[in-house]
Amino acid sequence: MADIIATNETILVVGGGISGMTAAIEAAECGKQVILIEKGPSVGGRVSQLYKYFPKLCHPTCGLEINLRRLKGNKNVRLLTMTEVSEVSGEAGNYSVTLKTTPRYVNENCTACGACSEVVDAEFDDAYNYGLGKRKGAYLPNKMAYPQRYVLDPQIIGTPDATKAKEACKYDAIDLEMQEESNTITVGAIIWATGWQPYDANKIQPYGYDRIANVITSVEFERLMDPHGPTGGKLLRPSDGKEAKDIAFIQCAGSRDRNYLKHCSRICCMASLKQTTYVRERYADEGKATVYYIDIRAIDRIDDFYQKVKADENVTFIKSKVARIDEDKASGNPILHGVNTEGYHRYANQHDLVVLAVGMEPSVAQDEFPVKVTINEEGFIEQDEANGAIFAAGCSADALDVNRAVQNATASALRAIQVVNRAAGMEG
Amino acid sequence: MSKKEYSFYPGCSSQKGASASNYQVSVDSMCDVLDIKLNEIPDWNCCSASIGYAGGGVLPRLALSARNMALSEQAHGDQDIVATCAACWLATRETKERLLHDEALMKDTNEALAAGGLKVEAKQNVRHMVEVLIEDFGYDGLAKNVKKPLDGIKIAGYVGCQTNRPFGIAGESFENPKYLDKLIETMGAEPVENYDKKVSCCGGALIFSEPEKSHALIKDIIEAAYDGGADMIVTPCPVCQLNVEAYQDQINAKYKTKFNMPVVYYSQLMSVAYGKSGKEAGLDGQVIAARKLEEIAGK
Amino acid sequence: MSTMNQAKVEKYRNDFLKEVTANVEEGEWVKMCMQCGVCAGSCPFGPYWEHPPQEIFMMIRAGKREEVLTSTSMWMCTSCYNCIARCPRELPITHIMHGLAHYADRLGLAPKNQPTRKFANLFWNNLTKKGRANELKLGIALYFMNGFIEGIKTALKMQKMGLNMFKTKRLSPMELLGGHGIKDTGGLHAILKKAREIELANAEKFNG
Amino acid sequence: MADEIKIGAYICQGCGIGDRVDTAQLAQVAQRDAKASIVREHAFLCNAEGVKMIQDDIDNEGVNRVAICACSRRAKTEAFNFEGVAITRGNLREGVIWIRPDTDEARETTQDMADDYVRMAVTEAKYMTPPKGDDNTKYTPKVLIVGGGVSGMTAAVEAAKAGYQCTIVEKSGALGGAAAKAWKRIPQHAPYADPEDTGVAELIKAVEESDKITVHLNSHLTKTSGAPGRFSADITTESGSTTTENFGAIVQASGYFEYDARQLPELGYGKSANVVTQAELDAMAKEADGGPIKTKDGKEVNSVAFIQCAGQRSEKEGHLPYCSGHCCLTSIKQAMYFKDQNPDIDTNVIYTDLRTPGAGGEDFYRSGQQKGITFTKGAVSEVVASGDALEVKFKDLILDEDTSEKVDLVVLATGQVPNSGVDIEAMAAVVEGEEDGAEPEEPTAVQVPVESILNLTYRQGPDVPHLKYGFNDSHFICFPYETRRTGIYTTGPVRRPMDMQQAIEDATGAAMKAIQAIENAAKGRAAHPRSGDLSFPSFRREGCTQCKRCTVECPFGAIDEDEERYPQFNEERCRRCGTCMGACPVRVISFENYSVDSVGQQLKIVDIPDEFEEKPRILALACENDAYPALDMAAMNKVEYSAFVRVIPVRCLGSVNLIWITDALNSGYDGVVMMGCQKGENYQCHFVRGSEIAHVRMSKVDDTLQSLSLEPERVSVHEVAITDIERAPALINEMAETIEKIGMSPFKF
Repeated sequence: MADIIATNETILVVGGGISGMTAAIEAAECGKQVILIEKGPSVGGRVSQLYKYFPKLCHPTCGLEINLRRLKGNKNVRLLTMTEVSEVSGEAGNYSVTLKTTPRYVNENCTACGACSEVVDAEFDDAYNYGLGKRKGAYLPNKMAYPQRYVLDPQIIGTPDATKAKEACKYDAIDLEMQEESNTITVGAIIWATGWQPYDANKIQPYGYDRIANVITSVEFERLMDPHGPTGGKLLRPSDGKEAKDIAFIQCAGSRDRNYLKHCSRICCMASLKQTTYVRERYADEGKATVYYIDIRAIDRIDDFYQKVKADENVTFIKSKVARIDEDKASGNPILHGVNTEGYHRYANQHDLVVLAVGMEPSVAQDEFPVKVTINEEGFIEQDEANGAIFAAGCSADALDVNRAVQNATASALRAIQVVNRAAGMEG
Repeated sequence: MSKKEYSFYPGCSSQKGASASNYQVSVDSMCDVLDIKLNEIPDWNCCSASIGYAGGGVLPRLALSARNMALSEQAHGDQDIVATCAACWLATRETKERLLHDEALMKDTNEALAAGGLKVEAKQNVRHMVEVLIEDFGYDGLAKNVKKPLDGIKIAGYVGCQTNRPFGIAGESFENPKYLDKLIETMGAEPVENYDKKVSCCGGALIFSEPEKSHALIKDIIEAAYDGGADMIVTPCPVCQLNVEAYQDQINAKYKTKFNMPVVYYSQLMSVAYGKSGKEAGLDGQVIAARKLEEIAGK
Repeated sequence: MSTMNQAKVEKYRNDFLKEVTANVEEGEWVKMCMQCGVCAGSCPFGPYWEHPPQEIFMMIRAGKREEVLTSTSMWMCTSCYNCIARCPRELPITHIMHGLAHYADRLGLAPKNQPTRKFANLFWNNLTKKGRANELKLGIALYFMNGFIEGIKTALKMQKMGLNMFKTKRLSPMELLGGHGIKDTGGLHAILKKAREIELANAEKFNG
Repeated sequence: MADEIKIGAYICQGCGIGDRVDTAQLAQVAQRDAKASIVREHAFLCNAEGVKMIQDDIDNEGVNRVAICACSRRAKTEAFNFEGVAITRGNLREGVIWIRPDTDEARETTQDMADDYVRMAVTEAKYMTPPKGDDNTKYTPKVLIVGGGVSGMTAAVEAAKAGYQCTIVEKSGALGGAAAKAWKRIPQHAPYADPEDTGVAELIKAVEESDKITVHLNSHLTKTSGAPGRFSADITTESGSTTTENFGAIVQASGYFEYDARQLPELGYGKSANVVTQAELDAMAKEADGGPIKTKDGKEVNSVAFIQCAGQRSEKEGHLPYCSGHCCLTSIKQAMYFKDQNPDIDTNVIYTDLRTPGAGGEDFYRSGQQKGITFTKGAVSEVVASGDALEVKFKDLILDEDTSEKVDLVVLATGQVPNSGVDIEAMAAVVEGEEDGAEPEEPTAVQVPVESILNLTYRQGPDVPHLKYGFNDSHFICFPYETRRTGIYTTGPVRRPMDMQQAIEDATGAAMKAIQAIENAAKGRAAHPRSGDLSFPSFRREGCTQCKRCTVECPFGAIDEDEERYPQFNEERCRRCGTCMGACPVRVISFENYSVDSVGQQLKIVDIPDEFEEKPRILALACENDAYPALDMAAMNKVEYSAFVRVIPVRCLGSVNLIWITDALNSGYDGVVMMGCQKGENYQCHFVRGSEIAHVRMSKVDDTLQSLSLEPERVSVHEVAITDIERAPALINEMAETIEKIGMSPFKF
């Protein structure tokens, strides 16, 4: 990768989710030189794992398609996948950044024909589907993956599978000798857009995610509904593969809770409201949803979506933080215990499936951040002069929905442009 | 391994002729094997458990535990305080935490203690015996002393409340702590998987004032153990032990059940596995005889 | 109305939240509740609570002094600490319940015949007398806390259990004749007396 | 175009194409049928060697049209990215071999399919010209900002920091907007515990000190015309003097109106002076400046109730159906005004859902509780004056009882009403209604005196179209800055209810988009979603019948009318969707790289076997952003579909000209399937109404079918999503089955 060209007029964007892609593309479409790095093998991030967006119920892959086309067509952006920042030094307008690239074992000759995948035997949990399904040891991360290039799982390197994959490739695209690379580049500004991860539901012990098969997370639920998902879009519950028609949504699973994440993750209320519509879409009148909540946070003009869902007779709202879940051993149905605090009504409700609306945990590595920036208790990067020309974008900055994350990323692109324009003598 | 010494707070129920006296017998046997020396806090007093609140206010209650800590500091200040009773441990540890957390409270407490000529710093660790076993010996260390593995016994590990919440054992979750299961396994017995009522409440001290309500809880605890195929229940808490074991007759009478489930302490399991006799393991103190343990102990 | 109750009513007028904050153990946490109800759902004695903790907190804010302090609810606490473990706002709910119970009792508002109220007082008196709990005396006192006839009935019901305990040497008749106790009861009593004084003084000092 | 057209056709044999079809035959077809000048086969076209082969032909052989017959146009785009030539793609992999079974029976139809895609790719190349770009572009690095509140000032300061000139036009006599009237703001930094300085003074200072920012106070826009890169604006002062300036882009930060609380008499507003709105309370706090807040009659407030969602989140007439987003945090802030001054003041916030999102929100909520603010989940029914005090009657939703509270002061959390100017679509509907003789519909939304903000000279109306409830928000989740007026970006509460912190973020992003519009306009590049496209509509004036369909249907209002009432294209306003091309009944509008011919000739070159061969032909026109990728992904999943279909990607279903359908049917196609995206309120179409318009237009196809005596089932229009990887192929198969049922078209020659 000796051909990375970067100067103090270059903007480095860390993270290829929707925020990072947006920041990179918006800056590039202003004529700026951008290096976009992504830790994983393809861009798209969390939104590429969603079935639909709220409140429009449109598909995230639609916007992704547009962004990919913008990215593919723009020569100002250089995309480096499987790459992370290992070191940063310097100051605004002149940073020296060391990038670490892990081997993909597949080079740009790959045509995505899939021959390698066909011959490889080893299977691993599919991270794209949050482990709900398996993928081969040679794989395309997903159908929309860009770069559209296969990846060899490092776990098959040194096994006969790796050799088989190499032999199956007619295009000399598999390079088993690929090594980790390190490159140090100069950039003027850095946009940090490493996004978020779903809060680890295992930690929310009262809900038995680790013990009860039919307790799943909201992000997993998205995968179950998605035609690209492990069930081909069928709402089959884990315990017995039966269709789940009566579904409970538990809000603030990990959010607004001093035991877990103390912040409100903002997106979960709308996400669950959206998911209630999936249930109705699949099963019409047979589909039932119950939302257990503390406050429904359908903020600003999209409150009308909440009003619409609330008007649906098959969707029930219970103001309650569910106390605990246990399992009806015979049916596998989770039983939710708690109290509806609007008037004090105790319940022990059985549902086919429970969806935990898990919180948004920033992926900003608080202790390992490569350079000193201001990170708040919640783990988000604060806007601070002291951060120099390191600007957070999207969910590195706050718990944001897609719309606000993109807004924030667009703003961050301008902040970075201000710095590189100054470096370029365009002043300001 | 050299002898380990702790400042020991036995608590009221462990005294001779008290409800958990057999617990103390087994703890002594277990410590003997593990080469643990328990140095009793001189003139320790009751912690007031979790039921002293009506009569005592906050400060009088905390003062009780503070007095024990003060006495421990005087006698063996360089040792950790260890309690075998869940309520004793909880009250003492809670007092320590609150005193260290709140300067004003520390001042007030010392003012009160001064009336009895005492002074507390609350710097000693306050630990439950289970913590000592897990942290200072480790499962492997505990396994080394097993002479008679408890083969063929299936045991429901009933953790209960107060060794579990609000402090709990480090690294364990409130809802599904695994340490008791691991201890059972370490002694060669088989733990009941996913024991549903592992951390359910037995009614605690309210067994006395609200017996009916408590019996309903206990019934579920025993029933779940039977459902899991358990031969006996094991617990780290004297209140749990007493409540779950001693009221089975009454529960049977009320619910037409036929419960006859032995309830033992972890230390009894260990004593037997370590080759101690049934008497040394306090098995003669069982209201419901733990036959399978007795058999192994008798071999 | 007890004098103490009278004094408190006058001091705090309608501000029950403030009264609780000043006088009840961990009472300053009441305002932090966000009405999620996880405590209510977590309590093993939940169904027996007329008002679950979270509702009590709301009632305190709404100034329902009489209703709260005369309630049997907080006497239902088994000290299992589930509510504390699960509360998203880290409210020490168990302690607040104990604190409310204690305060209600001191004011003379707690229901006279609430069994846990009686037992808890018996327990305290039992343990403070000699510094250690005397299980037998406590047990007997317990049987008779609702009067002599009730006591005989309860004792009969509990007879087998008691016998079992005697048999296994886990209840000693020796306890009746003195039994266990600490040496320095004088010191202990002085400490407890002083602690009580400081506590009352603190409540008086509190302002806002 | 002076250049001679020279087409190079390149046929890839890789990824199994060479195994599955006879590429020599494809080469022959390219040369013989489609008249490619150079035809080459390659075993692995996308590798360095294959790419070099093509580049060599461009460099040495004068090839200026490249037809790549290999994989989908969505694959290997970086490899096949040649400068200065027109590139087309024949989709032999995802379009042919991956969707057909590898069997002997299928061999012939698979080959037919591949043959046609090669013909089509070469033909498309023939009718394409590499876009040269607009000659009339201008570089005007200057942003016009309408509104001098926090959003407007932020946009100006941020754009200026990047080196651009800015002009702020502010209606009132001072900068600062609504925020200037507030005492403090919701905290923007950890620990999010206390209200903080509004920062407005600092912002005004930054504006005033910048040598790049000009401010016009007491001014508004009386006329705005032009396009990105060359906007011209008349800035008129109150006294009537006008200056005209040129700008590259516009940021509209026209803010909001306070909801008129007089519409809430049940909450006592207007009846008691001690019922105030949040804005009024902030003014009172500013007046008190840290001292005791006093009622109008000078009494110190000892108790205050905040009523959330006053006139909001309600379907009642005159109420706002939405949540204004900031009011929960604002009430906490204001309750802190009281508590910080005197902790003994009772403050009760009565809410139904407390909304304090994000990292800071929950901290601020807890801080409020810590300070002793009481929060009550309740529904307020009435506020009545009772003696000196006010009585707030409400249902306590937790205690489940009707109750009331006496307070000195009531604060109503009323909402934001966008100051978004004229609702041009409602206006158009009224005009249309009048023309139809129908009664104009009663507007039900809250009415605010409507004056145009921008006074655009655009044919479609003077302001940016509203999205919902009067807000100018983007319709798109992924693209929050999309307005339907290129180069004009709305920001702040005019586009969505928001607080100050959000407005600052939003305005910074809007400034970014304005700068981008300036840079793109200067190079003649299209804005999102076809960013970078250098083509623009060309128009053959002599053929035009002045039907005005293009000017009406353009989703972006890019087309005006000239003095002679001919359409006047404003290239830099155009998004290159082709809706105008689809609309034009006389086919005088086209793009260099996308035209009536570039598609029309493709469908004509497809080989139509005669009736007896029993090989029907289906034309599928698929939206390039949703349906086409769905078909690609279906192919990746090896979903089979009919070999009789020929799929042509279109920019938007709105660009589909009826002539293509007529031509297809006339030339013997047996069926036509059109796949656009979702229409209706939650439309998916990134060109807004393309799919909608296509559905309307195609409802008129029936006439054509009737005149040809063809069954109506032969043409179908569908809404297809990008996730329809099963359904999109199924729709094609459905048409194949239909044809099997109703028989072949009689129009085979």
